[in-house]
Amino acid sequence: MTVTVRFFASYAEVLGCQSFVLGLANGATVQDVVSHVAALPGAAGVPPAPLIAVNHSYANLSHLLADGDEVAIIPPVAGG
Amino acid sequence: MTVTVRFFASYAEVLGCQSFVLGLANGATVQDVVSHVAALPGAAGVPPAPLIAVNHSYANLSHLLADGDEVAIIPPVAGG
Amino acid sequence: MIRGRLTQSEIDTQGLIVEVAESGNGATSVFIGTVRSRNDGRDVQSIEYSSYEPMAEKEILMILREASERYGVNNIAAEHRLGEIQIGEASVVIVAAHPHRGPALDALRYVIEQLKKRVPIWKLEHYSDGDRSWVSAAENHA
Amino acid sequence: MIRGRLTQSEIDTQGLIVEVAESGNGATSVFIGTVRSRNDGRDVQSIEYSSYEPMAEKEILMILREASERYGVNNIAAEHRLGEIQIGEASVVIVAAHPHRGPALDALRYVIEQLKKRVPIWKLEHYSDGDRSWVSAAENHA
Repeated sequence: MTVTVRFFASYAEVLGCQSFVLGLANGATVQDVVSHVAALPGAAGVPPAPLIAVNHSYANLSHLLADGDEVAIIPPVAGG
Repeated sequence: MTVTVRFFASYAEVLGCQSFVLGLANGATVQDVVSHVAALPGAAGVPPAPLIAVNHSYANLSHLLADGDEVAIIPPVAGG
Repeated sequence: MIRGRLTQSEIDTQGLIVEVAESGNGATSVFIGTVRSRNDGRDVQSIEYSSYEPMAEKEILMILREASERYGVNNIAAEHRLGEIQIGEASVVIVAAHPHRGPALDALRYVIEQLKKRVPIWKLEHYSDGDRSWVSAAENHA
Repeated sequence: MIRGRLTQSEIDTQGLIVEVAESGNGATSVFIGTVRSRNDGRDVQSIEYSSYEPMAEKEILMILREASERYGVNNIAAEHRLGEIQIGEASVVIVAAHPHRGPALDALRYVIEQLKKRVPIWKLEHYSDGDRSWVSAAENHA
């Protein structure tokens, strides 16, 4: 299966990337995406356990992923 | 000495009066004004210990009056 | 900018917001009290506001100064309308601005709570059935 | 009337107040967040707001619904602006109306607190010296 991984704001800047499609084995969790991201160039600017959203809702590292999911790595929010 | 006594809103309505000048002995207090008011026709509509202001500031019953003071009998406030 | 006043005409909320504006502020809070169509189960047509004016102005200003000191809010204003006010129209508008939201919101609440407790203003409610009555403090929970 | 949205243009505060108006309401509370000229001791020129838009809209609406349920406030709206915003301009406006002041003020505070914690929106501050930096949550205390 594949999921779309999205980056925003400072994370998009340090990684030099806003989005990519990642192939994963069935049964993969958010943790697998986070581990993949941690190995990317520039990943020093992303904390080891960042905020995550799956399909526009906040999710835990243990959240089970499905084919086609959108996984967003969310920098500390600063709205208002 | 004399003081001006003022009534507002429901008190002015039940007493049929907005203002009158009251002669008092030296050493008179707010209590003396309140006692005078309690004897007026319609005074049943005014509580025995109403809110009082002297010269635009809230004052106690024991407040000592001076010649020319303005003593206001204040109904329960309802601004906003 | 601390400013309190009574007025006989419509209150200009946007004008008050502009008055307290300052480039160092990040938060502006506003409270608008309006005449509502029902009170204690009765249909209200309008409310006539009266006041002991010199004392009311003095007391409003005192409350604004207290809020300013308590919360460090230097930009604060309140305007209370008097006379007959129709349903949906504003009887009171309070505006507080500060660099941060906490003090702006705290000052706003302080002013409306104190205003309702201390400022000599009275309401005569006119009902749809032609009746009228003075609103006592206990019922004044708008 | 519960309404939340993101916008690229100036926020119309007066328009939002009118939108939540209802004759049964006696209290309307408003919060306006503005871009301020200084942050953490630096001169700010403007702030660029960006967002994960579909999630931000969903989250704002969720917060408004929570506030509505918690405080029984049926008339509540929030609008957050994105893009480059100049000093003194509003980045966010929240409006809550209710028959009484307590729920209107409580709902207002709930929405701004939650919005700052949960809604995926980010600020890139541009400083007068030409520098720029992402504002992290800890510094975001406007």
